[in-house]
Amino acid sequence: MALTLFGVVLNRTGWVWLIAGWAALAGVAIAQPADMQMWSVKAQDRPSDAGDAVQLFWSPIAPAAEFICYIVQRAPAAEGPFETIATVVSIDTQYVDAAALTGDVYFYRVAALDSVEAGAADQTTSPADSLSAASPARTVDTIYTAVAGPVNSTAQWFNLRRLNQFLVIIILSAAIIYFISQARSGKQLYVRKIAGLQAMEEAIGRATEMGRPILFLPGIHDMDDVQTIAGLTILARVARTVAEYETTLNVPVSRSLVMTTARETIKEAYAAAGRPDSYNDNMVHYVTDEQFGYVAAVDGIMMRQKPATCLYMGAFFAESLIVAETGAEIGAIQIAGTAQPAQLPFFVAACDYTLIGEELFAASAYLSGEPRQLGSLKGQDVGKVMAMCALGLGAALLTLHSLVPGWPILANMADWVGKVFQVR
Amino acid sequence: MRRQIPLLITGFVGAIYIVTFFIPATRFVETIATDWILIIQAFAIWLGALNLLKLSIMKLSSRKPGAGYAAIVIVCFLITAAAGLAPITRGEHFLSDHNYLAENSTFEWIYNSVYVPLNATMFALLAFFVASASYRAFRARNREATLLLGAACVMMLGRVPLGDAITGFLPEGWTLSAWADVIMNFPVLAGQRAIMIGIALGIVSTALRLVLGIERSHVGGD
Amino acid sequence: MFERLLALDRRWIFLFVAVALTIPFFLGLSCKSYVSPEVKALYAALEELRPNSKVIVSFDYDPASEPELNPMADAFMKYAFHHRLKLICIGLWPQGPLEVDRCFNRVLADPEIQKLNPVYGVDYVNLGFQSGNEFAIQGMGASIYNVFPNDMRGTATSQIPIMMDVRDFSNVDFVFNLSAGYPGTVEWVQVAVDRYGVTLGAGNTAVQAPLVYPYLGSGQLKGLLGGMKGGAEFEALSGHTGKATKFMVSQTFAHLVVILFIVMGNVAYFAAKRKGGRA
Amino acid sequence: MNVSDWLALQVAALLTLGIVSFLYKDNPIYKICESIFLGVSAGYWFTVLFWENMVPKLYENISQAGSRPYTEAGVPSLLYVVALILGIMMLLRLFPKLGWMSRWPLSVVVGATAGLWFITYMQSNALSQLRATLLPILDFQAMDAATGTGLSGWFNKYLGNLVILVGTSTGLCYFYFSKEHKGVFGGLARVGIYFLMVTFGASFGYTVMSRMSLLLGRIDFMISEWWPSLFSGWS
Repeated sequence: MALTLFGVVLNRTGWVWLIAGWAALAGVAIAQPADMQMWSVKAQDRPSDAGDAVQLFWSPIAPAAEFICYIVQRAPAAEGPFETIATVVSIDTQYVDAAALTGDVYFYRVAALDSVEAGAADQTTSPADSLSAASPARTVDTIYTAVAGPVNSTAQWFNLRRLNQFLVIIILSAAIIYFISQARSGKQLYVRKIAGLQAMEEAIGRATEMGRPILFLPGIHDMDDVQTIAGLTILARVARTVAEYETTLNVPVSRSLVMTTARETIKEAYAAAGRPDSYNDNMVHYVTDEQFGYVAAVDGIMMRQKPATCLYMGAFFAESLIVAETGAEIGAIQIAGTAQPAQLPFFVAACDYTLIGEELFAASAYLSGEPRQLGSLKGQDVGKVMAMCALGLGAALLTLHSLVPGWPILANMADWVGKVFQVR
Repeated sequence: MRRQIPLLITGFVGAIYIVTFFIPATRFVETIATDWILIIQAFAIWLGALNLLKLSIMKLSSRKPGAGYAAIVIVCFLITAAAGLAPITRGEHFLSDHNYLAENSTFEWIYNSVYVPLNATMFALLAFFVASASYRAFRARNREATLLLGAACVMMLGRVPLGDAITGFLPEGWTLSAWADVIMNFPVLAGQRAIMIGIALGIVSTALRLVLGIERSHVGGD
Repeated sequence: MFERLLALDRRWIFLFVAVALTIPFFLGLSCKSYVSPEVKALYAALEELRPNSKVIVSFDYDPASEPELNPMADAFMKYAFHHRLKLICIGLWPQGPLEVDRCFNRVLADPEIQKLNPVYGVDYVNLGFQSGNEFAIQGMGASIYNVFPNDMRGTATSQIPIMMDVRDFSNVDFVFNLSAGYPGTVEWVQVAVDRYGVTLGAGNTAVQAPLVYPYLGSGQLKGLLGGMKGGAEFEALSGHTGKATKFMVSQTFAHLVVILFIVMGNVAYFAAKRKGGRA
Repeated sequence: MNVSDWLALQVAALLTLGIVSFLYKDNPIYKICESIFLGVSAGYWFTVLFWENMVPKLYENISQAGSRPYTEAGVPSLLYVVALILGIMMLLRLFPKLGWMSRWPLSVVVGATAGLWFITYMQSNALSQLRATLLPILDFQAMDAATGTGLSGWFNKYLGNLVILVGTSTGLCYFYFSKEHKGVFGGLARVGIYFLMVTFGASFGYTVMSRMSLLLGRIDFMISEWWPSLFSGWS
């Protein structure tokens, strides 16, 4: 099944980027700290960081006694005065000394304690630990490791472990920029039919036959939300169709900036449909900024005017429930579109058709034909093609590997695909 | 000029966060930028509060029908702010005592007795709206909606003890709550992952357009 | 007949819901709760922490999410005090510091906890709020002292005993995030886990829980408590039973009401459809 | 219970009932409670930001710039003056004619958010999720090592990987806009929409759970905290 998916999804736009992607992604070796013998500490500069940090690894003390606690000590010279910088109580025996300054030289050693007690170990200057003071006093023996050093923390110029992410991002960005420039140069980019838009055309036709108004809500967010912009793009197409059919359109909004933009959009649509005179400003009217006040007013409008078609395109939140319920009560056809994950279930259950998440933005790109939106949409599709191929390839390799564990090449090929998406 | 410089700033600051991710040595620049963002975001929240105050004052002076409510907004704002800023003079010198939550401070009293009930009850109303919407709006009108409502009912029953009581006849570990767990950890996880990857690619392309200055809407562009 | 039932005024439904949810408070029912894998995973991750481990608890919610997240916060804090974990409490929502303070008051009123006499500044601390959403977490990766210069009582963070060797995320053993939206678990995974390698557990409101399940699957999130049910399960596991367990009976009644309404609504819809009219 | 706590309970109960009155009709009492909420929350934010951000970060850093030239993270204290200027420019948005200056700090925030999200959403929401979905359809080696009992255990052992693989890839097919939903690809997209419907069903159930818990919290407050206080009075 995975192989057919792998084959079907390759189409003429995707495969060019695909080949370039895989060829560029050479394997990335990840450095592992060397192993350690007996009870000793190893200090090294933390790799791939901006300096100011020394990493310390030590092997756990022989009998992992109850409440074992390690005291990390640092000194400017091998025999110099050791000053405790941390009391570490953690199962993975390591510590990062983030107070080390770039360029200075340090020496480290670690002491193992049976249990932390107020004033137990002599040099310990770590704070009196009141909570464990409540625990019973225990005999204390302090075993120090050999001194590790000299070590100084330096800043690296390129974080090698993130090379794979760097390449993936370069490929995706190149694809997006390529398609935006293609769209700008006027090349026709193919976007599939969005089922929701067909449903909208029929719904507007139905309202015209019944001679009842159409209600459009652009969501309760302001113009800075990309969902509101997509909603107004769809409003432009609705206004064009409505202008031709001469049906009444009602757009109550909850932001003044959205009101002015919506009015301009509808005026342009009416002019484009050749009916500039039948446009009037109070098609779009401001209600209130407050969420529940807005929904109470919209409810009133719906009950009074009984619109045949209700369209909700934009950012909706908890008030979507009340609006969808009133729409069902007056028997209107309801079509919604939002990218809010929490509201999608209610729209899908209550409305006749719903544009789900990205479909709202795809519809806006499809309708506006605007180069930036179209180019990004195609660029994102390249990303999806790469993702689907990686899944198909990974699944195929890993299944074969688990079927035939003997073959080494299958193992490290699957491991290599995994490294491409390694995150660290 | 008013539009060019903000675009350059957006591109430059965006580039900082991308470059420092790959070149750790430059991370100090990112620390400074992050510090500035914390302060600018703080002023942005202040802007929200002061903007509400400005709107209320304008509504109050314009004698429109909602003027009374605007007066309440202003009075409550001043009372809360006064209670909160009381420690200014309390310390030995100006602004030395920061603790606006000292024992039985009026600020905490206002939070407990006014802010908590209002905020909590406003969202509690949604329970009523969900119930009435379930009764009147949620219909299994097509295959997708039927699948949705079916999964929702299994989830609602599976996540309360009643689910196991009803399906008690099934062996241990196979009752309704196990079904709910399996639905969450396999199909829902896969569906959410598909949505998450789709949204991530969308955000990456929008962010790229902003950083490269292709997108201008945030500076009032075309 | 069904049309009349459907045309019922919305306010009758509200009344029915209010009554249906108030009755269970007077019934002394209690019930055994089934513990799901995500909660067991979180509990296992906590059991691995040794005493005196440093744990950052981030209160990213407001009073509207208190009924779901307070029981988790109380149970987690009691668990932490009993296992001698050091609690560094912060809030990325403006209401954060108050929620931390209210949680301290509730937990420290419990005589069992008072027996352990936890000391402010050594065993638990409230560093308050910082604006900037995910940039606050980003800043903590560089220096916690810089993002939270002082705690709620005005003492400089670098002088507080519990914060002595906690300069950034490298020496933090566990982060527990109580989240109700943005900024929340998504941002903690994106910045703290994937960039600074933090071990993260989370407690979410039920609305947000499904959105973070993919992070559970990919191991970025060690465990998850979803909604009041997650809180009740964690209370059962940790033994500090509280309000979440008490509410499970009422929650059952509430779910029954909604399922009943959905079924009735659809029965009326299909009955009307068979008669040809549109319901 | 002292008198201030008792009074707090009465005020809280009054406001709770004021908001609930919206269920009956959108009435003046609800609007008053609404205005109180807006005023108190704005005052609250103003105070918290003042004490948690302005005083420690701006006032103390700038006023002590002489004695402490560098902050804990090594950031020169005088740089905070630049941050203060940017902050004040943000506040100028309140005055229409100076509003354009607020575009500078706004573009700093927009740029930073774009830069950070460009990395974090790619790293955590795309790459990590794909990395976690690279699974064999059926892992014969780890068959017996699968954990869990009952239905979960059975899924971990047999069907789990296949469901996640099919769900994620067909979900992506549904959100693929460069190919018509016809033929084999149409079938894949249809399977994808079914997975999405189960996902929406689960979040529908969880959202109902969440909303009901909120109402239970308020009913619990009214019954077990406010109601007894009416009779016990204050000491």
